[in-house]
Amino acid sequence: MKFILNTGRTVTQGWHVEHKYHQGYFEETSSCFIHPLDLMDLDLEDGEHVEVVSEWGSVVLRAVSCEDLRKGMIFVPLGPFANHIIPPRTHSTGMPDFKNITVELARTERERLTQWELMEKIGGKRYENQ
Amino acid sequence: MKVTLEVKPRQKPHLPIEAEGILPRTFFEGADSLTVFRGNQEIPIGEIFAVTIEGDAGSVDDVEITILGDSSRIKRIGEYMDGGRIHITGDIGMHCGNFMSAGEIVIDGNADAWLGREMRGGTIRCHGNAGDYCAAGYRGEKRGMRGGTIEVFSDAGDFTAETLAGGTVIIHGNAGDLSGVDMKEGNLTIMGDTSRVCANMLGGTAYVNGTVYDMIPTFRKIGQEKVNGEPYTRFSGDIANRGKGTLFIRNYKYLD
Amino acid sequence: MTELLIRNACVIDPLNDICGEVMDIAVRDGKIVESVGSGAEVIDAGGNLTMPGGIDSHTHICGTKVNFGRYMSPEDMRAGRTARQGHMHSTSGYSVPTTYGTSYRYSAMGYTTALEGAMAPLEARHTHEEFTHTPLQDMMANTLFDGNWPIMQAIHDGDIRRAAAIVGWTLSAVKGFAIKLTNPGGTEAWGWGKDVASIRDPVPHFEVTPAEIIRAMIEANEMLNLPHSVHLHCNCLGKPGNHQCTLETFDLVPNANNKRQSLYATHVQFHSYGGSSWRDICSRSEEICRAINSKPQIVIDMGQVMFGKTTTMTADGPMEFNLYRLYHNKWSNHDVELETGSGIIPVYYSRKNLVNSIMWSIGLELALLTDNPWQCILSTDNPNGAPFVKYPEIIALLMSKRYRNEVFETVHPNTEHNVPLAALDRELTWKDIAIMTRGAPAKALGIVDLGKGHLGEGADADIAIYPININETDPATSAEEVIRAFSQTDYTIKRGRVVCRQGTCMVDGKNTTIWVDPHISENYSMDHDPEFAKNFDRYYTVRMSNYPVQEEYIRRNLCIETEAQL
Amino acid sequence: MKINDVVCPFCGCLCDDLEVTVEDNRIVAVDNGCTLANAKFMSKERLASPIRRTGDGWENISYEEAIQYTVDMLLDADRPLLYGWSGTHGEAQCIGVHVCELVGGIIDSTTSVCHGPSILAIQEVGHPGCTLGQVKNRADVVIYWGCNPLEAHPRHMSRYTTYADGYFLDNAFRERKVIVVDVRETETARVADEFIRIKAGGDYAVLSALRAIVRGKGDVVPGSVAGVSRSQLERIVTLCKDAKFGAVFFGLGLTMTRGKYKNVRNAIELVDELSRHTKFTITPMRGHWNVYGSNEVFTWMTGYPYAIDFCRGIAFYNPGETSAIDLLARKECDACLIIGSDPGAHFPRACVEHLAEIPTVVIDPVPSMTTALADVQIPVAVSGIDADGTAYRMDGVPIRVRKVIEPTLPNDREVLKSIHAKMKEARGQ
Repeated sequence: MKFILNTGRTVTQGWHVEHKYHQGYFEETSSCFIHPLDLMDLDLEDGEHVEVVSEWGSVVLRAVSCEDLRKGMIFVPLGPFANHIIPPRTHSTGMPDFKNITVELARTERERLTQWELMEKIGGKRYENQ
Repeated sequence: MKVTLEVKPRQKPHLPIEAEGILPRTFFEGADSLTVFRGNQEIPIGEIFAVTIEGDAGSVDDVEITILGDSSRIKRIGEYMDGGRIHITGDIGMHCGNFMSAGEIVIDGNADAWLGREMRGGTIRCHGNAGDYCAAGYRGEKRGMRGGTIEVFSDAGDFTAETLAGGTVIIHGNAGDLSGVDMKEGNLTIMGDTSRVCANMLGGTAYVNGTVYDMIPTFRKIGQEKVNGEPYTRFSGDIANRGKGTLFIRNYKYLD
Repeated sequence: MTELLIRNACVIDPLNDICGEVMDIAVRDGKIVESVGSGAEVIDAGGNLTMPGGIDSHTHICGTKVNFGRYMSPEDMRAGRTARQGHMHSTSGYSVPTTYGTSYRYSAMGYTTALEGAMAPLEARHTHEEFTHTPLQDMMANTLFDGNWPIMQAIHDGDIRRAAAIVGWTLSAVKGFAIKLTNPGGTEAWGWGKDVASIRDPVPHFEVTPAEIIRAMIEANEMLNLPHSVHLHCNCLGKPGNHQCTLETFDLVPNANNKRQSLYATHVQFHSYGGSSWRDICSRSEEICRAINSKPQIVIDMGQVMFGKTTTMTADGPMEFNLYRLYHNKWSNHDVELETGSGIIPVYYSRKNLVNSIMWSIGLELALLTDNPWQCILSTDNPNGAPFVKYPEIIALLMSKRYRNEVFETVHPNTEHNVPLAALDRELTWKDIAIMTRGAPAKALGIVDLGKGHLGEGADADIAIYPININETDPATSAEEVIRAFSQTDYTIKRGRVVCRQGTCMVDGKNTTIWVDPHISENYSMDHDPEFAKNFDRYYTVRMSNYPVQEEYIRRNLCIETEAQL
Repeated sequence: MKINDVVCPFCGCLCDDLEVTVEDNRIVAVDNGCTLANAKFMSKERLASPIRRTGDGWENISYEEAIQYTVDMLLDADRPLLYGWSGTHGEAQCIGVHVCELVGGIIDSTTSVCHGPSILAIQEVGHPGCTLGQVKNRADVVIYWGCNPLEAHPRHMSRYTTYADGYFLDNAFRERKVIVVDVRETETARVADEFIRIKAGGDYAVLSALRAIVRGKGDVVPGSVAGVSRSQLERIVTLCKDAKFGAVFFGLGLTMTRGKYKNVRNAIELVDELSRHTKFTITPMRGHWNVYGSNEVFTWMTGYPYAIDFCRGIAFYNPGETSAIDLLARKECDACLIIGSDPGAHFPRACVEHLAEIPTVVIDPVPSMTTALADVQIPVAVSGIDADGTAYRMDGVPIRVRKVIEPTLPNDREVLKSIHAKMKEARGQ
């Protein structure tokens, strides 16, 4: 199913700006807020996993029911999960399309990667906190 | 005079080369000490190109420069060009033909963003696609391209002909979003589709042969009119900006 | 101990009554002294014109609104770019250059001291930060009090002493130098999108008139014993017929100080218009100058307009909005809570435009019709009338009737019917120019005693040596020579060091910030005034304790402590 | 010990009324702050020493080694990018510009991924703005467009708008109308007097329609624009025109959606148009603490607010070409120094991939997503907690932030100063 993806700040994401090792950061930024009726259409329960695919890649997120959104629109808090599929194209303005991106959603049984696994996938190395 | 510049392989092929010295006048006047920038290193042109010069020139218009090889990261070719000819056989980097006032640039491949920025005169033909801000202006400057002709035979990117203030722009394929935005004078023709064309326009004329998506809602519909025998809807605007521009559009859809 | 000896200097030093005498100047540790030892470094001035370093007593070069002028104008920035070289940082910009660009260009022209024309107290820290990065000039900041709520309330209550106490507290807190009034009352009215129409038009809600604010501030200024007088940008700037407002304003001014003027009226060109609309606007410079000539208590600066591109910026928000409606160019505005406003728009002054041509004429007329050059200082209200790099051209216009005529030929043909300029034959002398760019600004600002604006013993060794021999050059017939000479010194010397040599800056430099700290009795101290503190924390969005500018921002500074009669 | 009137180092509101309790040089309590402020002050996740990536992990190194690595990296690069700056104070930003100028690099701040488009718009049409106190004391109409202060600037509404009583409004909550424009019905939208929900990507069209209606040309506007009925638009215009003082605040809903800066330009031109009828102002909701300070500092130092390219000695500015995202996505830079930001978390993957490929040094107090991509990280004191300096609020008001505890690590300006000094030495200056 096609959706419009918006990303943005949330208080919880903001709280974790300096706490990126916390489980809370992982939970918040790997959440995909979605209208309850869309959840039904996708045959998903609140908290189940969903694969979000853009022209730039795909990422597994946890679906979270949310009535603030219109049907057909999802919201993912700013962070490495959303950015995994955000196109780097800026239309030569310097600013990528962090909002208003067309994506495909489908139910998945796959687990989410952690934010660190995402970084390591592209050649990074997690710093182990002592 | 025939100048051939063949791009040599580079260690860091993605680093842009800034080469505003490459234009007919430089070679007409003698390009022995011509340098270009590779990042923050100023280097002789010979490090980037194999240079061959054949024959003489009686005037700048007798100079033809041909660029061979991968020139997709070479910026500012033909900046301030005032005569002669540049033929680019592949793709070309940003800012090709900035401030050009006379002569001709032909690009066989694609052009990156800001093709013909603030152009004053002359002709640019691009046979591939043009990037964003084709025929546009500079940040903060009220007026963009003021004269000359830019013709793109495939598609053009977003903000095509932004702040156009004179001259002619023809896109044979589709143009991206907000083409002709803040246009002031001049002519813009798009043979394919575009979106939100001529938003906030003050003056000038634009034709769209295909469909305009998300048509700006503040243009006044004047009526149906035939142009070269084809039916168009004529609009005037942008009313939001006290504009007096004219649009001829084949098909359009509002975001309602 | 460092010593310097300048030989064969043809000195004009009006404050010491020296005019064209060829002499040596001795410098020790940054000060002018009677003589130096044989080991001193020697500079041969070659008989060239040597003057105290230039002082700009009204310029906009540092602070929030200046920076916004840069911020919004990348097209202006690309007009004047230089790369980093030697001691010089890279620079950008033409009408609003970067701080380094400003500092280097002023220094190349022999300027060593400047007064920033308008600083909103709430944003003072910003001005001081930019001062730090304007390394080759000593700096002062005019502090804006045109729409200050507690002051207007005090004036409304008839309590001028309280108004003075608030001024004093604020100047100390923000490390300001003088009282600036920009369209007094008008900037507060602009908080509602309105303006005041005359000096008798009350400010909405506060019910005080501009005239009351001006008079109260002149009185407060003297109570605080400030070195400078009130520095006024009159109401109704740029409006046809505004000379009436200006004349009425001048009539308010008592002769309250025997050392200097009681009112400094800035960029008076913009306030000397006759007519009733843009169609019949004309010069009223003659009436304005008649008033100035009869009132020694007033000093003005010209606010000369020169043709070309520039950026206008002033705390006068409503005026800028009017300009925006006229030009429909980009417009910025920035109102500052409880204090003042500001506006910015880029403009192009065209010689083909009648109004612009009249403005150009008026500025020159003011300088030519003011009998006493000590009362009329050279300025463009940089960058409002023109960027300061145009000063040399203005000097040439004032010194040569022939050059004036040549330029007059190129302006709008109807100009002559609207201005008296063509009939003015006066040609200013070298001494007049020295007064208008050195002596008079130093005296008007009250910084002569600090060693500014002259070359007497004990003065700061701020010296400009221009590549021109005044005995061999007739300025009346050599405008080009004059322009060339004033555009670039041979040597600019600051605090006894050569800081600029033929346009190249030789040192990193470090400026001094000059500020005032009036001592006020406990009874009038705002630090212990519960009413003031309560309202401060209630209506400002910054806590009173976070408001004062800390010492960190004025690393090298010169504090003028005054004893207030409070 | 209780310290009063402490300035918050988190968002662009720069609230300066926090009360911090310190015991044994540790912060034990923060009062008056929002939850974001608390998280920042109470954070205990700082790095204690510089670290360097080894083949399969990380090792601690000395400051001297870390600084030398940075110097060598910058001097070796042909086109280094110096990115971040919003988390640090102005004095450090100034040195950053000097460093950039000296190596011939590109300096950009997080502006380019937040309100860069707002700056591009301001450069086209200017900016009718004001300090936040003007809004607090006067505004009877407040519009939040494409922003969600309750999540991103939690105290904005209580300090400056909805709940902030001012001189001319005794009871702000009753006397002030709040309008929210968004594609989502956010928490902020729910407390508004009027909520305009527009279709994604429809901001530009709605703004144009409003401008036409303000001009009295509403007849050209179709019955519905991007999901908003013309009658609602007309009602909004009436509300605005009747206001004594209107204030628009806008956020990333305008800058990040298609059209980018042209959306913002349209919003500014709406405010220009309304200014012909009454008092109206507009203010971008600057997010990351001192991001506006980076624009101010860069502007007076270089002439441009962000995305400045010094590769050729003179400053060149062209966001879209000289901005961090474009440089990284196009692989146009060959080394990166990151300070006071976390592009690893906040940049699109393609950009982050290039960061992982090129030598990268991070100057930051805490380990972040970017740490994983870096070769070296240099921990520093936190501006506003154990480092002092200048920060600029979203409306341009400069405030000095203080130290509330004594530092055990060097601060940003000290680290940058030694980098600068070592570079000058290497260049023989």
